[in-house]
Amino acid sequence: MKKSFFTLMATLFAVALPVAAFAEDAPVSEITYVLNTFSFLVMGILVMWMAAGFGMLESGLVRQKNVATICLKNIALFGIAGILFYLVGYNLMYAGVDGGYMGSFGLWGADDAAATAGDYSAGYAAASDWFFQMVFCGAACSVVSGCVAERIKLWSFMAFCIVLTGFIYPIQGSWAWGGGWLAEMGFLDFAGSTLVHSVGGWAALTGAIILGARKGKYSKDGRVNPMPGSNIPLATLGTFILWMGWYGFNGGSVLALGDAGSAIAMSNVMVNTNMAACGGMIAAMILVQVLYKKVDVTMALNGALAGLVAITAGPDTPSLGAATLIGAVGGVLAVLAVPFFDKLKVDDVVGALSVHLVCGIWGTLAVPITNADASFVTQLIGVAAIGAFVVVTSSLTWLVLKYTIGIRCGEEEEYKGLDVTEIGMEAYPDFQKINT
Amino acid sequence: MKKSFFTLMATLFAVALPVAAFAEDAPVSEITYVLNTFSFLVMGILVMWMAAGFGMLESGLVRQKNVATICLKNIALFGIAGILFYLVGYNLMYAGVDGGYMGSFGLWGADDAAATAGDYSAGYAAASDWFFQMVFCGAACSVVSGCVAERIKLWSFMAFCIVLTGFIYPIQGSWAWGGGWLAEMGFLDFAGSTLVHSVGGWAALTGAIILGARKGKYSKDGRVNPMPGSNIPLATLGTFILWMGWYGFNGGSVLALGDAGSAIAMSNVMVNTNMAACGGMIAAMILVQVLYKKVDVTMALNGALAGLVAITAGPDTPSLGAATLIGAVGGVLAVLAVPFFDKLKVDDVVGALSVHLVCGIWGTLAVPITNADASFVTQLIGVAAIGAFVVVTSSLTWLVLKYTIGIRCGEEEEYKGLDVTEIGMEAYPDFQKINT
Amino acid sequence: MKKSFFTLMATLFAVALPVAAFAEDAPVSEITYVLNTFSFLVMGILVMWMAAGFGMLESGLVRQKNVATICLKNIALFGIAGILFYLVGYNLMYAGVDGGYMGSFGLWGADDAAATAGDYSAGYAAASDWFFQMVFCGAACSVVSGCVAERIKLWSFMAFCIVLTGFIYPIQGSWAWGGGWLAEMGFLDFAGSTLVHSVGGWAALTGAIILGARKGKYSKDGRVNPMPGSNIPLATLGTFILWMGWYGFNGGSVLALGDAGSAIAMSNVMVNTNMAACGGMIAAMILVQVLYKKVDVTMALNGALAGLVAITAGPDTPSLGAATLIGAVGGVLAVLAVPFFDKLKVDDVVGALSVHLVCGIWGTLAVPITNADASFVTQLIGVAAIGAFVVVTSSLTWLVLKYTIGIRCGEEEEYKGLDVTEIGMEAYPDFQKINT
Amino acid sequence: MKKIECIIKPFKLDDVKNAITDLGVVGMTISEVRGFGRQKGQNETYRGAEYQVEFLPKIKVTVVVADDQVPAVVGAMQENARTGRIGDGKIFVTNVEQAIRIRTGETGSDSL
Amino acid sequence: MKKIECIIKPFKLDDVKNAITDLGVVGMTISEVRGFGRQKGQNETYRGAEYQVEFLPKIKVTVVVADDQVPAVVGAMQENARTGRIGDGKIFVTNVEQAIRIRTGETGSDSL
Amino acid sequence: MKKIECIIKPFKLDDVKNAITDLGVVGMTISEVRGFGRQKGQNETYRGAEYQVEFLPKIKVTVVVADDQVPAVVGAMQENARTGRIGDGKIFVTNVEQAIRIRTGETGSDSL
Ligand SMILES: Nc1ncnc2c1ncn2[C@@H]1O[C@H](COP(=O)(O)OP(=O)(O)O)[C@@H](O)[C@H]1O
Ligand SMILES: Nc1ncnc2c1ncn2[C@@H]1O[C@H](COP(=O)(O)OP(=O)(O)O)[C@@H](O)[C@H]1O
Ligand SMILES: Nc1ncnc2c1ncn2[C@@H]1O[C@H](COP(=O)(O)OP(=O)(O)O)[C@@H](O)[C@H]1O
Repeated sequence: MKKSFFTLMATLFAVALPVAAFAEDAPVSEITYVLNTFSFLVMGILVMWMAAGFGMLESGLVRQKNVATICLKNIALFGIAGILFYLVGYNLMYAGVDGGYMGSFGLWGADDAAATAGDYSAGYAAASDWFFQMVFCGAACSVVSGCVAERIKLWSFMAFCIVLTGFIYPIQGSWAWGGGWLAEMGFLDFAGSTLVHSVGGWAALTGAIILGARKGKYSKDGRVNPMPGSNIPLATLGTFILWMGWYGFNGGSVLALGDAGSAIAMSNVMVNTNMAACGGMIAAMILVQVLYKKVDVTMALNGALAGLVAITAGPDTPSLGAATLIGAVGGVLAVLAVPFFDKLKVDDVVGALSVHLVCGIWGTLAVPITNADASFVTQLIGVAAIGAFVVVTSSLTWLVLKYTIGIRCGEEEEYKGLDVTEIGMEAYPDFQKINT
Repeated sequence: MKKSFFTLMATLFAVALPVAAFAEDAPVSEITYVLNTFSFLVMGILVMWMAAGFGMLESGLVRQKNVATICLKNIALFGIAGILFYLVGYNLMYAGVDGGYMGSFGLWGADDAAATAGDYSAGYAAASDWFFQMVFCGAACSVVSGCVAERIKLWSFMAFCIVLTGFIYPIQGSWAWGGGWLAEMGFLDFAGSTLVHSVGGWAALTGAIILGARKGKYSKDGRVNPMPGSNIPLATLGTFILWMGWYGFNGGSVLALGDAGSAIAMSNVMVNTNMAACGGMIAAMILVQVLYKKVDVTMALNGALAGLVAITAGPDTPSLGAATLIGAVGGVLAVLAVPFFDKLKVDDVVGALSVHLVCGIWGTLAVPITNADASFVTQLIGVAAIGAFVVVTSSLTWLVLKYTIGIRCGEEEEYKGLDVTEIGMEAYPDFQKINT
Repeated sequence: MKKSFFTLMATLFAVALPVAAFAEDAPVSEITYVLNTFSFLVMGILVMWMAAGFGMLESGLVRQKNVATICLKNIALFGIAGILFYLVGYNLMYAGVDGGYMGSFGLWGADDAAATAGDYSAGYAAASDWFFQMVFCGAACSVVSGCVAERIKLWSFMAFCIVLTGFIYPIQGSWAWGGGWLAEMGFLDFAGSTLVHSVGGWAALTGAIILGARKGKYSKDGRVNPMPGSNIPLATLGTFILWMGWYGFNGGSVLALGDAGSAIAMSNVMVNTNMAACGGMIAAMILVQVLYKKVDVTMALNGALAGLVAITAGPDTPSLGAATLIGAVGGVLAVLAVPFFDKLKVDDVVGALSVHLVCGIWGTLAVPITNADASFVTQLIGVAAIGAFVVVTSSLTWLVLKYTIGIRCGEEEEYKGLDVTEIGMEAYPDFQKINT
Repeated sequence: MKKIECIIKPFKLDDVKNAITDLGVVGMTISEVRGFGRQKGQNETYRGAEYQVEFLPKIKVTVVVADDQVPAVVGAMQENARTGRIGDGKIFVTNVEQAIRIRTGETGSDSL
Repeated sequence: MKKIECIIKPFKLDDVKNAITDLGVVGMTISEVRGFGRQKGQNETYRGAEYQVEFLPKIKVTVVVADDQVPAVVGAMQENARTGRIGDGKIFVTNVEQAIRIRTGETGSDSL
Repeated sequence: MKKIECIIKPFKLDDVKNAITDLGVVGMTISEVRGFGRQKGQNETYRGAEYQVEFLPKIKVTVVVADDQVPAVVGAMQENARTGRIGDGKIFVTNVEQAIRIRTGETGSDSL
């Protein structure tokens, strides 16, 4: 029992009206099979594109001396996600979970024998589903890279990605989308406010704490020293890419397209996704104008992403107005969370915690507001259980790495920048730069 | 009566051959409904992506000291378009226009009751249509930001966007696509050379005139002082994005995919869109080589966009050759219009007027050349009526803003750049820059 | 007989199981026709997007003084490809090849009469097929621009593009995809490892040799002087774009979507495409770490692309594991080929030869490993024949250009950079640069 | 000969350049520098944290002239770089022992 | 007055700036330079080819002070720019004949 | 000791650097400057409007040497920076009163 089943059910209840042409036990037609498959592929491509969005956002928000390294990390982690999800992840998340705590080990391989024999009840080509699930796994990993940027060693980060994409992400994912215990409790997370975004956020949080802040970020007297991002248009492009990709992230999570009900659901989901981004961005802009008298572009960008994360747990049920508000609350939370984490001296380079962790939690808890099938308590249990699991497992991973190969670059490396010291190149070698 | 109906009719006439499987009154099948919906969503995503294209194009064509601000404006206006189109725009454009001058006021909400009950005659999920129309509204607004860049106050610009996306755009849009008086006259504008591009262009023109030119752009002796754009690869990327998004802009404006006729129409539309871009770019390149002895990249980019704008009013009827020529004329017009506007001392930072206004008009007037159903006089009436309406309403809006909150930054702000003075950050803080 | 037929057959054999709902002679339904068409359009848009990917990759890998020029070349060549493929290319490649060596001359025009009359046996709208084939032609041309960058004259390059896209590419393309002699021999190249990538590679190789290396690249004592690319995030973005576009490149080359078999094939193809990119990138990263002690980002990016090129000849038959390995071998080959070409003093600015030529050959020869229908000897014949044809024709073209309008910029032009000397502008005028 | 180094606000460059070329100075060299002084940078906020830019962008104009031209050039610079607000900059004069035009090998005032 | 030019490792700028402002120096001008000397750049590899960056990023701090302040300022610079490793940089002192504050026209030490 | 400042065309840097290191000079500092002089920039067109770049990119090589090395270094610079075309640049020599190596505290010629 996969994500598809549960989410489909959620969708059906959400639509809340009898869908004439659709009955759970009706045979799936070839055309439905084709459309479902095509939807997975097209939407999956959009989600893959988000990896580029994270890459550009983070490239824009780190200082120039760490840009090449963050580029490398972002594309490399997507490669790792693909390989690990094939080697272990998919089956660990989806194979034989049956209400339990994890699936089974084993390489994934496509089995389309039934469909090629004319039985389309699987609903979609196996590989299209694998593809769609894999890109989500990559997204969780992308959240981490920005938060721990500018001080983590390349290969230690890669090692963490292996554990996250191969084990941490799929195991917790099996609880809800894999049909595990959380699914049986009725926990609802449409496209992953918790399963993807807060998972990335918790992993990033533990990493940021265990690594410590960048040298010079916090003065002894408690002052926060800004380290402005080096390329605002790239950060903006990254946000546009993420916004675009999110239509696929949430829209594709309808997990079907082969009937009118799914098409309607997908349309509503996409529109709500858009409204939440609008709400988050505009709310963030207004709030920073009021608080700081100027509109910090990076906060506006974070606001849009905060809205997107917030709506992700339940983009199927709200009206447009409700979706805008859910996003707006997300935008406000993100703006407030940035100085909050700074106060705790948790150094989050790109605002990943404020966006993905805080708003991931908010979005999941907000589902019951517009979805009668969701229970606040169950949502809370899901958030807490997954949070606890990820905090424990990723702390362990970070600590093992710390005491074996080491995770943090030396002080001089950090000062000179990881680009020169870790990977031996500059991101913009032909330009004169101001040493910061 | 929505855009869909009229354009669909246009498409049908255009194809000019009996489409066997399609009859206007035949019941719409579920699969047609799903495909139409999916087409709206996928093509709408491509159009949304154009917002990023405008953002990158403009980021590349302004000076570095105004880059962060233009980034912010471009993403913020897309948020405003979403919210305003929900609050007022959609219904003002499409609800009960009935041959008149505007729709009605009211929040938009999806009504898919008929489809969920098995009656697919609506043709597509309501939200998919809303989404597709909303992104067009955003595009009109994007045209303005580049033209008035480098001197307009952030919040005044935002205020103008509210008026444009909530009122000016939808009201004039109702005249043709909403089934208003222009539609009844037979005015044809397939995907918005006039309704989107020239609307943005007129609004930008009035803005540029009322704001005045950037300080130093025109010397007292009549000399034009170039202020070169700061990042040509970003401008190129923006153009590629726009070119890509335009397949959705025009292709999606077939407004259907559920039958062979629509699929054929969409294919022809996309191919013609591509040819017009090719024609516009190559013509512009040759012309600048001849005129100025070197190929100015920004003119080649403008040429491609000019071709795209030019074909947008009627991409369904020309042959590939005709489409190439329509685009090529657009490219030539854009190249010639740039110094023309400079002669008038209308300071258009990115060439928005040359591309969107001039070629929007050209494209609309060119429809009768390949479309027997279009009348030159009617096209002219449409262009003039919409032009007059937008000029008057947007001038009024700019003037009200000017005499209330003010629209133009101070001289020193302008010299130092809006990034530092308006939003308090730099786009590229780590790079040494040449003060210009 | 077009690419579609042969590839479709390959797909069918590949799936290797009876596809119940599909029989070659069964009448094509309208819905199948629509889906095939839509697949061509959506996948074609993704392939078009690769032109932007090449543009950004190359903009990032040349020095800043040549960035504006490479931007111009990349977008201009796509315009040329469109026009030439309309004027001559398509028909030369697909019209009446009949087992021979080329098609016929003549403008292309859509003929959808049968479909509009209700006979859908063509399988898809004519223009959708034209669009999909055209964007492939553009891709072959993009390969060349990066290799010969930083020293070639703009208009000479444009002239070469005309010959390549109008004649060289389509003629050799007719041999396999156009149903020519190679197709009859059973040569298999699913999406163009040879027909697109190695063709671009051979054309680039001859160009690089005839042009000679950039001044200063190779010292008299045999030392190689690196000329680092100016913008690593742009190069990374370009690679992400290419990776994304490649799903369309290979996925769309299934050439059908209207039945379950095609949908399954497309899913498998996309997943394998992804795995090969992962394999190529990770293998390249590990190898450069071992060889040079640091991970060169540009090599990781090349590795991903190498994997993608390698899988392109046969993404339909391997398992995920095999695809990963095919890609990994590609990544290794690319890393080793870079110093190899340098040893030969063939100056390839962006690694186009290592990626597209070397891995294009590798990928084509690797098809028989997982595809029982392919013969190693036939594959070799295809690679050699096409290689010989392209080497001869493009050498001739380069030489004619050399002795007429000249192909290489003067020494001082090269030193100052083509941006200032050839097109009279700077890519980043507001930034202080280090003269290199 | 004397070297006159003049640190100015960037937007005054055009005025200064025109003023001294009007005096017959045919060459000068400029560079981007950052200045620290009485003039304070704006207080900025980035992601909720306040900070101040201490080093402000300035342009240094360096011109070597014959001794007798010094008063005129210094005067022209001072007049044309002046806004009257803090941060207008400084002019420093130092002695140059030798000057050579690379192209011709001319030395002394002839080389300027 | 003397002009003190001090070429330092970029990350020492803050220390140097603080040390000399503590001595009562209220103004200075800095610029980005590249230094060549005993300190060698790292060997790098780009796309398989080795190379060495010969010119390393340095910061030049220029401060003009009254004659009597020279020893203190030079001392503070040396102390605070020092890491003890090759490449720490140099301090050069030259004579300044005249200094003018553009804003007020003050000259000599008053103008600093 | 003398400070030799040499403003050259950027692509001559390698030649100049090699020539003076061949003379035993072990250190130098370079910076990017923009020069205004007899050499005129190209006429350019941007979006249909003509303009001229007046300030051209140059490199300033600064090297402090003992007095006796001045003629050799100046000669090497002039020879190696020369193309014979307008804009080749200038060499200026000024007196340095004191030089200190930050790392060791050495002064005078020893510190260079
Ligand atoms: N002692 C000094 N040595 C070198 N440069 C100085 C000195 N004092 C000031 N400057 C330069 O002059 C600029 C202007 O000085 P500042 O004190 O801000 O204003 P003002 O000249 O109006 O008193 C500074 O930014 C710095 O570049
Ligand atoms: N003779 C010189 N003239 C000008 N600058 C010099 C000279 N020698 C060294 N420098 C500058 O001082 C910096 C440090 O010199 P270096 O020889 O590397 O180390 P150290 O000062 O520790 O001996 C160089 O990078 C260069 O900028
Ligand atoms: N009086 C001067 N003071 C400072 N720099 C100068 C002076 N004259 C020329 N320069 C510098 O020398 C460079 C070359 O001068 P220019 O007059 O163009 O050619 P040439 O040296 O061949 O006569 C200029 O670009 C400028 O940087």
